[in-house]
This record gives sequence, structure tokens and C-alpha cells, in this order.
Amino acid sequence: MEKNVLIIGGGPAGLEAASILQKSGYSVTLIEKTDHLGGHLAVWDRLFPKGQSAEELLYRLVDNLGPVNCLLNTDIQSINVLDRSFSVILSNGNILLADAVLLACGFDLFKAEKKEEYGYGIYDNVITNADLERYFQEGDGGRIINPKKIGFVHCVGSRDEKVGNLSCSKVCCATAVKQACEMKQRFPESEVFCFYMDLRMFGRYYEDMYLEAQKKYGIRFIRGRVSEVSEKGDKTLLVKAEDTLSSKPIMVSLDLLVLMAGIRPSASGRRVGDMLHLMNEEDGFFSTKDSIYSQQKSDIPGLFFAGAGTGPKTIPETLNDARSSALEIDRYLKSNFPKKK
Amino acid sequence: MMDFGFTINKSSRIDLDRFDKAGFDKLAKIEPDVRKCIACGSCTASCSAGQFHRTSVRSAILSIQNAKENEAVELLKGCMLCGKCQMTCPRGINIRHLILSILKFYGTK
Amino acid sequence: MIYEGKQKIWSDYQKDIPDDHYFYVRSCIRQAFFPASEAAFLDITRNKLGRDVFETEHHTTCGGIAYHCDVIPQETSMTIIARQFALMHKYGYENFVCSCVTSFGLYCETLETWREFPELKEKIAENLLKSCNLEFAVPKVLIHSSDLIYKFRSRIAGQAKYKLVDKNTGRPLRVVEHIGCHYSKMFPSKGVGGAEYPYVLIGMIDAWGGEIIDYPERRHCCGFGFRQYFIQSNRGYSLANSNKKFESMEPYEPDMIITNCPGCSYFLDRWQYVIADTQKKTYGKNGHGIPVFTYEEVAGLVMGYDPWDLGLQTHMVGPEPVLEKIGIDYSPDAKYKGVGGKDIGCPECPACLK
Amino acid sequence: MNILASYSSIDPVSSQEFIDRIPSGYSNFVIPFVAGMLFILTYLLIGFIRVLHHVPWPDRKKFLISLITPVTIVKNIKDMVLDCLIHVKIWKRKPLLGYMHSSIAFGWFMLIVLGHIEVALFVPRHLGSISGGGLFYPIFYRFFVWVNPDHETMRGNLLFFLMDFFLLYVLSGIGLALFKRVKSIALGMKHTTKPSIPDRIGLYCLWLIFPLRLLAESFTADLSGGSFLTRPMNMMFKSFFGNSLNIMPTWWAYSIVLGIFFFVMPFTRYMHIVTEVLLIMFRNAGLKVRKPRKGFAEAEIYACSSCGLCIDACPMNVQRKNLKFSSVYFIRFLRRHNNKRINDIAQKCLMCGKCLALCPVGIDSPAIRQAQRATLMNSLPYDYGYLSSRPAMSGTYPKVMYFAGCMSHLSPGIIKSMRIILKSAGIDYVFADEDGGICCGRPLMLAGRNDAASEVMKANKEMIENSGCKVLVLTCPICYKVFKEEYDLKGIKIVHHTQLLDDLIARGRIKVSKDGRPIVYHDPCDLGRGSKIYEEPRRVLAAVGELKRASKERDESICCGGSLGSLSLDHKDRGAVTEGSVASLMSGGPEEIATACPLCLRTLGEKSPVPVKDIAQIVCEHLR
Repeated sequence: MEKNVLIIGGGPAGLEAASILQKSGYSVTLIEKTDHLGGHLAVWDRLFPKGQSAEELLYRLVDNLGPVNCLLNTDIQSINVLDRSFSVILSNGNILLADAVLLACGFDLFKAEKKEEYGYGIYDNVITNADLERYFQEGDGGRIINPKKIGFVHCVGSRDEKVGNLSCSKVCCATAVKQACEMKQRFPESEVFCFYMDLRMFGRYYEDMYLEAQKKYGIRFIRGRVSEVSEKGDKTLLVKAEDTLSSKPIMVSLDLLVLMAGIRPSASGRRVGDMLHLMNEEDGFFSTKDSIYSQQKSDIPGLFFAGAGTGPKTIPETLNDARSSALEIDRYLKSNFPKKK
Repeated sequence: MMDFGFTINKSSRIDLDRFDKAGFDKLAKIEPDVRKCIACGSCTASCSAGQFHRTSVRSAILSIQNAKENEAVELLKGCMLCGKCQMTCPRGINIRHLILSILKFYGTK
Repeated sequence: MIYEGKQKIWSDYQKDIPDDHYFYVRSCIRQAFFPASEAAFLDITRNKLGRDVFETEHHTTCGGIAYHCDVIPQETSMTIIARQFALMHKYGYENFVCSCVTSFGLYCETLETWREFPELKEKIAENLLKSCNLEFAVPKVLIHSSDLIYKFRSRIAGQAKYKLVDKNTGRPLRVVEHIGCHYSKMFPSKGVGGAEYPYVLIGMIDAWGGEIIDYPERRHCCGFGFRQYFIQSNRGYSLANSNKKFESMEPYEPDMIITNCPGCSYFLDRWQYVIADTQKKTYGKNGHGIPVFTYEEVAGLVMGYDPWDLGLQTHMVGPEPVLEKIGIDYSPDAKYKGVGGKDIGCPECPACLK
Repeated sequence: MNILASYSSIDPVSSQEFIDRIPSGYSNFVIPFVAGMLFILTYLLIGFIRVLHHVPWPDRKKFLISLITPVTIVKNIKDMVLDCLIHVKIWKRKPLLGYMHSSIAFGWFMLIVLGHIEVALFVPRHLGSISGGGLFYPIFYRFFVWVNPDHETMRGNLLFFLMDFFLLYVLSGIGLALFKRVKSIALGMKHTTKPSIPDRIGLYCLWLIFPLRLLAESFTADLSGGSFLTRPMNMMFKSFFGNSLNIMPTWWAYSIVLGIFFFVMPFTRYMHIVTEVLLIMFRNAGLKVRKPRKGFAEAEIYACSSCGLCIDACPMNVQRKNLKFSSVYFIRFLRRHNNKRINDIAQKCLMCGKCLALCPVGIDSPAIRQAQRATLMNSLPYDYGYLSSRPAMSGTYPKVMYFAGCMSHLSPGIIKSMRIILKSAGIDYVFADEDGGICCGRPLMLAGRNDAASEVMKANKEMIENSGCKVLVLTCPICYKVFKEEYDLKGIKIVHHTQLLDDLIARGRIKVSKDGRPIVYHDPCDLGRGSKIYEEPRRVLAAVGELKRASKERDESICCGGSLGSLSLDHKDRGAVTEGSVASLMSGGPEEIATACPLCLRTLGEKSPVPVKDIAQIVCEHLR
């Protein structure tokens, strides 16, 4: 009889792994706690470095899915490790036995209001990267009206001990530069400032994107972290930072401030993790069996990871991670349940 | 008026609202490379004048962006146009022309 | 401004302020410059609100000034503080109320340090025993006296004779609130409303009918900072900070400033005089400055205390415009009359500041 | 009909060889020619005075003196013949093109000369006298005379022959010119200039003048004589038209075309025909470009024949998009006072000097560019206060000073090799800018900031002279050129390291081993064209390896693209120039590219498929 694989999380990682495992002949069940597939991808408009449409990518992933049993609005109620299998009770009461489980719970965006000094949720014209993507997708009901001066704050909730996250969220720099360029495309007359601590343009084409942002769009990159935001009478913002390159305090009035909320471990992922007593690192992401050789394996045989559950990842990285997980799962099932002649 | 023995200290704060965008755009028309600087400092490090004088193209560009055009001119007055910086610039910025353009644009008004 | 957002933060930063039985310690600066504020505090809390507020003549400075001027080591200041706590304990109190924000900060810092480094705590206890032969103790609750007024703000409003409203126009007075840096910037959780959007004074103003105005440099330090102030050549720096705040608040035409910190109330008041004299610049209407009040003074005013009993004549910036607006009846002639009508002398006022 | 009338008036028994066919010596058709002639002569006179007026007095003095200095007089004549008539410079490069130019120039010149000789011989009264029509008579000689059939002499026939011969010579040139218009590459030019409208008019006139002259002379050949060309054509026409009625129209046409040509001349490239004469005299008088548009420069501008040889020469033209940056267009814009374009081009130029090297007229357009830059840049603020505060060179030093210069410090390989070589040659030297010196000043000059440059140069001069050295060794051609030409260091020998190495090897001060490694040498602009040092480096390389040839070398070598000369050329376009240069160097299949300039070294290194080394490095590798 064909083996059951349970995939927890319907984001890019879950979808990609599901379609591969399903095609390699396993019966795959994918559960997603929200009412839509795609996770954060579904609420993003365009993807760096080349501005591909997130919607098209998601459509493609879902299209490849095939006859996978997808359960939306479904969460894990309990999960137990049996001998060589897992018994899972779903929030809809159903019980199912899985020979392998893939944890693809992704990440949560950092709650920008936690950085009180930036006044997210208090000042009208302070928004987050996610808000901006939503605006790109369907507008924002006239909140952003032809801003003359726009600021982007990198590393909001990243590399910041005060909010309990020492690590870099990896994707924000590229996202900020992407969004900055998109804003210049929409508002060519606007002045755009990016406040960064370090620009981490590590990926292919990222540096080109950065160069274009400077050369074509004339975006001003200020090396310094915004320390304080206040609202003026006319709802414009007074932003303070240090220009560390000239080691002078800097002050600028902006019409719109976009906070690059970083990547935090997914709370729901943690919930499942706790049920399974999975260890996690100091940074709150799941600890893998080995940090280099087998990043997709957990300490529990038959339980695997894919995507941002084991640390921030770009979409291509997530997809690759999902593919390797699928491969690991396939290997695992083949070796543990050899076909009987 | 009474002598208190002190007066209000001048603020060292840069007010970006005073940045002259139109002017900078004009400069960028004359030498588009001005936008390409990544502040690596190679120019300052290799500068022939640099060992005698605070010449620095990197800082000059920054000064203009920080609405301190005169400071930029001061930073470049000592330049001898030897072109070493241009050889070391990783972004291939046409530095000598940039310097001449800055001196012409902000220095001869 | 999204008000709900602020309320959310305020609700996140509430501290439990005990209902009664407080051990009160004074502020060096306020005793010197606004003694009436502390007197008013005691009168309001004891007689108007019927609280048990105990103070002993044996208590001393917290050592903060010396500590922040780097003239005594931390250990010394900690021992002084330990002594204050010990006195509280000795007199059977466990709720410690201090009148000074610098002290409040230092007390918080000390308690935090003891929590982090128990061995140091032991050492201090030992010092205390050796030097004063007192039993070491830490307060159950540590609050600032503004926390207390904040707690009873509605009851004060209940007893109020006046509201912070311009009686001629019916418009609420526009109030700038300024919090001492050491009140919550060091330990946001220790201040009502936290560090970014402190609520302690806003709460009072809301309760007493005034209107709080926000302005860009709201968070900025008044510039006191002992190092800045006590060395004359550094005072320009101190002055620059206040100046920055005045420039930033001016467009919002505030009627008054309320503060909860000795240094702030002192400098926001005195620097207006220096600026008026040196820069020929005043920030209030037609040549007046912006009157600066301590929260006790404001509480006293709304409760109908005589302005001169509240010591408002010791301010450099005359409070009259505010008194006029609120409609408090006061006698201008009595301004410089002390107890029993004795003349206390009138300070030389710069022509440029009414 | 006055021609027939004139017939009857001829005295058949006259013994003269030639007789005035038209005794008046005048006919109305000469009017256009005369008018044009008068116009151009006055124009030239005014122009000459204007230019001379703009030349600053010291230069003007030089010029006037040169006019009476025998040496310069001889040189002037020689240059005029060789350059203006024979066009040797073009012959040397492109023989066919050279033939084309000389045929028209020299041929036409001879026609005029012979015309005058004939008049002088046969009807002397018409020569030189305004009343006798001296202005036009010799030009239209064939129209005015009748040859006496009974008294024809060898002499006459010889002249007939010569006239026809040179006419044919010119016509052959015109033929080529026509052909060149359609297919310039055939004459060795990839690109030619696009002529302006006046240029076209002038051009068409030039094309028409000689065919018309042929027609005209052919129609009168039976009366006024002719030779192998005109006679047969005359017969032919006779048999066609049967009468001589076409005589007048053709002579009219000939005169009119000449007239038009002279009228448009000032507004066309053909001004060079006369201006070049002035330029030669100025140059031989030793004048220099002071202002970009006045005086000497103006003479140069109008001496440009806009032949367009500089278009192919310009290294920027490896990308066709930069064609308009060539000198010919620069000069054309100067003539038209198009300041925007003038400044653009002036700042783009790499100042490699190749256009000057190849220019048939020898117009120093780089100098004009530099002067133009000065109008923009000399006023820029500068402050070299720090120069005086530098630690002075005190104490006694060896006789030899090595000055590496800014750029050499970016290529430590050069400095290291020089140290080793100087040591093994046992030369005691002082390294002037060991821990960083100041710039030589040439980059500032190239940018037109002469005042600033002089400050920097003053500082260097003091430093060098105070050191008391006798020989100054330089590894950078940019420094070399400026030290040599601008510093005038009394009693100090300035040598580029290529010269030093050559000398050391020749005198056996250093021993080098030779291997068969194929090496090609890149001539740095300021060392080759700039300072005419071509042989020394080649000798040195030949001594250590097998010297390969580049497709373009010596005064035709292609700038590496890194030149400090260009102000506004961006990195991408420079890259294209470099690729062009490398391609030329690689044509001989070398395994190594050698150069003698730190700037070339780095720039070529960016694009070269084989190692690029400074000549010092290569010598160092071969030290025995």
C-alpha cells in the first residue's frame, strides 16, 4: 500500500514538496491553517530581484500540485510519534496516520509595533513592507497619496537584541531596494531614502538591482539606523538617524515611512514543534540534525523540515529546500518500508 | 544683556530637508556616475593629495547629498586630478570628471 | 495620529501603584527651587486625599548628583540608597515614593543591579550594616510621586475648583508635557505609559480638562544632565537642548508646559529667560514665555490653591497668562509677599521676558 | 556675331605665332570669374589681417621676423611645395588618395603657371596689367588668341601638350574624387566627413571646372590650338555640331563655375587651399595655440580640409556612435561657433594625439581642445596650501633621482623592478616620492587648469632642484612629457626608464638573457607620439625576447583608453577603446604585451588575454 505523507503548511515549501512527493507516488495530505494556500507569497505582489509576479509563481505551484489532499482552515490538534509513524488529530477532528511528516510552517513577520519608537500603528504614515505589498496589489484605500519623500527602514526587528532577534532576516535588504524602486516607478518625482545598517546584497542580480536603484532611480542610501520618528501637525514624519558615513546626526521630514519587518519563527510552527518536543536554536528556529549536511532532517526519524522554519530563506532557497526535503522523505520511506515482493 | 559665560551651541545635525534635489539632479545630468558611489573609500585611500590634505571624493559626494555643497568644494580644492582614484574605483566612476563638475557646479558660483 | 494605537501602548505599560502607606523622600533640587511643590504634594495626598504619607528628617540625598558627576563611585551611591530603603523598612513602610526623577532612575538602576549581581547586593548590605548599623531591605513597590498624583488624577479632578480650560474661549488649554529622561527611558516598564509615549502626565492633563499637544521634539531631553549643567562651559550644550525643544513646540502655540522632573521644570523655565535675554526670543504670546509647572503645581491650581502659596512667584516665566486663562483669582500685589505679608523681594526680570 | 567679325580682322600674313583673336582682350563672359576673384581676394586680405591682429604681439613679432629669416623662408617654400602641392603626407599613407589630392592641387597649379608662361611668351602686353586684363587673360588665354597655322613652332606645341597633359592629370584626379564619393573605402578611408551644403556646392563646382575647361578649350582648339586631348575632341564636336556656335556658352559656363567656386570658397573646406599657406608660415615661425578660436587656432581651423582622415584615426571610433567626436567635426563646430558641441567634444577627447600625427595639414587639434578646456576649467577653485607644508628634501643626495609618479605607485611591480635593475646596474639613486609624492601637473594641464598646474609644478621643481640631482628617471610617460616640456630643469637630464634601460643594456651595465618569448610593444601616447620615443623600448625588448608587431604601432598606435586626457568619456566607452587597442596588439600573436606606462599597464590588463607587463618588469625577469 502507498505511504502517507503529511505536510504541515501550505506555503511555497509545502506546495513544492507536496507536488514532488505526490508525483513520486506517495499519498500526500497538506494542511494549511489559513483559508488560502501560498502563505506570505499570496499577500506579496512582486518578487526580487527581477520583479516577477508572486501571483504567477503561486499559480504555478498550485497548478503543479495534482491530486494532493489539501485541507484549508485546518490545524494540528495533537501529534504523536509512534513506532515508525505519526498519529495526528486535526482540528476538524479527523485522525490520520502518517509515515512521514514535513514541517513547512514558514515564518511570521516581525510585529513592527514592537519597535515603539517608529510609531507603527500610531502614526498614520508609518507602514510595513507587507502593507506596501498589499498596496501594490490592490491599493490601500487612498492612504498613500503621491508622497513626495519616502523612507525605508531596514532591519526592523532584525539584528536587534532589544526585540530578541540577533540574526539577519536575509530578505529585507533586497525587498527594501525592490520596493524603493517600485515606489520611484509609481512616483517618479518622489525622493526615496533607504536607512540601512549593512546592505546585504548577497544574491545573484542583487547588486545589479542595487546599482539600478542608485543610478536609474537616484535612491539615497543612508548608512544608519532610524532611532526615532515623530509626527508633525500635518501628519508628516520627522525621522532621526545618524549618517554614520559622516558621523553626524541626520534629520529628514518624510511623507511615508516603510518599515522592513523582519522574519521571526512561526508561532504555529512552534506549537507543533512543542507537541513533538523539537529543539530550537537560540534564534527560535528549529534546530536541524546537522547544520550543513542534512538541514532538512530533524532529530525524530520521519520528521522533516522545509522552508523558513529552519531560518530565513529567499523563495528560490525555500523551493530548493522543499525539493531536498522531498528527496530526503523519499529516501527515508524507501529505506524504512522496502517494497515486499 | 547679561553675560552668562556661554551661548547656545550650534547643532551639528544634518537637515536633509535642505538638500537641493534639483541642483543634484543637474549635477547628475553632467556626470551621472555621481549616483554610483558605494562609499567604499578606495578613492580617499589612494589619493595623492590625501596624505597632505583631507581630499576625499567619497566625502564630497556625501556632503552634497547632505546639503553641504561648500564643504564638498573644500574637500576637492586640494585635488591634483592625478586620476589614481579613478583607477581604484570599483564602480568605475568617472571621478576626475565628477570632481571637475562639482568644482564647476558648486565652486564657481 | 491613531489614538487607539497609543491607548494600546498605554495599556501595555501600566504599573501597580499601591493605594496607601507611602514612605516619601524629597528631591534636592526641588527643595531648593520649588519647595512649595513638595509641600503641595504632601498637603494634597495627606489632607485632600487622606493618604498616609510618611517622611523622616533622617533621609538624605540619593547621591545621584554626585554619582552622575562622577565624583562618587557607584558603590557609595548604592549604600546611600540602601540607607534610604533601610529607613523606610525601619519605619515600617514598603512603598517607596520619591519626589525626584533622577533619584527614581537611580533607585531603579540600583534595584536592577542588585537583581543582576546578588554578590554586589550582599556587599552593599554589609557596607550598610558597618556604616549605619541598619538592616538592609528593598521596597516592595518603588514609585515616583507623579505616579501617585497620576493614580489619584480623577479624584483630584473630582475635588477640582477649576479646569484647564480657557474660560474666555472655552477651549481646553494646550499643554506640552515633558517627562524626565530617567523616569522611563532607562526602564520603560517602570514608567506609566512606557518610554516612547509616557502617559503619566498626559493622564493628569486629560483628567483635568487640558489638551495635550504632541510635537516633533517631544522626546528630547531638556538638556539638564548634571555634567552639562554643573560645568559652566558646558551649559551652552544644555541650553541648546532646551532651545531645540522650544523651537519645535512653538508652532503648536502651547499655553503651558508640565513636567515631572526637578531639572526639567527648572531648566525649561530658566533657559527661557536666558534665551530671551541673549537671543531676544520669547515663545509665548506677546513677549511672554511659556509658563512651566510641576504636576503638583498644576494639581494645586485646579484644586484652587493660591498661586503664590504654590510658589509660582519663584518661576522665571510668569504664570499669569495661564492664571488669567483659567480664571484663577489671584492678587498681583501679593506675588512677592511671603508668609504674613512679609516682602520677599522681587527678582530683576529681563525687559525682554514679561 | 563678334567671333566671325574677329575672324575677318585677323591679318593672314602676320608672322607672329599667336595673334590676339580678340584685340580688346576682353569678353563679357569673364565677368563672373573676375567678380568671384575680386571677392575672394578681398576676403582673404581681411581675413589675414584679422587673424594677424588676434595673434598676441610676441607671437606676431616672431612671425614677422620669420618672414625675413632665410632659413624659415626656405623651409616655408619647401613645406608649401611638399604639403600644399604634392601632399607628401597623404602619399606616404594612402598613395591613391595622395595622387588624387596632388593631381588636383599640383595640376591646377601648373595649368595656371603655364597659362601665364604662354601669355608671357606670346602676348606679353596682357600680363600683369589690369587694363590688359591681367586678372583673367591668362586664365582664359585659349579664348583670346588665334594660332597662326603657318608659323607653328615646337615651343608652341610643347606648351599645348603640357596644358592638355596637366588638364588630363587634373581630370584623372577629379575622376578619382568622384569615385571616392561613391566608394571611399577603395581609397583607404573607412569613414569620410559628411559635407555641408556650401561644401557640396564647392565640391560640384570643383568637379565641373575642369571638364568645362576641357569643353571650352576643345571648342576653340582649331582656332587657338590644342594638343592630344583638345584637338581630337574639337574634330569630334565639329562633326557633331558642324559650327562653332557652342564656343561662347561653354566659356561662359567655365567662367561662371569658377566665379561661384570663389564665392562659396570662404564657407567651405576649400579655404584650406589658401589658409594652409598661412598655417605653414605660422608654424615655421614657431607660434603656439593660445586661444581656442582666435589667432593661430583660427588659422588652423580654416586650414582644415575636413578630409576626415582623423575619423578613422580616432580611437574612440571603434564604436561608431562616437564618430562626431573626431577632430574634423570639432573644427567644423568651432567654425560654426556651436559651443555646446565644442565643449562636449573638447572634454571627450583622449588627447592621444593620433589625429595630429595623421593630419595631412598638421593641425594640432589636441592643443585647441586643451585651450578650449581652459576656457571652462581654468577658473575652477583650487587650494594647494599643503604643498608648502610637506617635509622638504634636505641633506645631500645621489646624482640620480627616481620619481615614480602617482600612477606608478598603483603598479608596485614597476617600482620593484626598477629598484632591482638600478641596484644591479650599481646606480646610486634617491627615490623622490617613495612614500607618496605629488602629481606632476600634466593631468591638470590636460584638464585646462593651467594656473593650478603651475602651482603643483612649482612645488615639484623646487623639490627636484633642491635635491641637487643631475639625472631624473621617470617610469611614467605622462610625467616624462611634462617634466621635459614644461619644467625647464636647468642642468638636469630627464630620462624615461625605456631610455635608461636601453642605455644600460647597450653599455653592458646590466646583462640580460634573451629567450624566444614573442612580445608586442604598446606605444604609450605620451611616450610615442607625445615624445617621439619609439626605438629605445623596441631595442630593449628585442634584446630580451622576440619582438612582434602590432597592426597599428608607433605614431599610429591605438590609445589604451585609460588616458587622463579624456575628461568625460565613461568607463564603458573607455573599455571599448581598450578592446580596440588590445585587438591591434594581439594581431601578431604575442604571448606578452609590453608597455612603458603604468596607466596603459593597468588599462590594457583589464582586457588583455595575455599578461601585460611594464618593460621594466620584463627586463627584470631577464636580468642575468
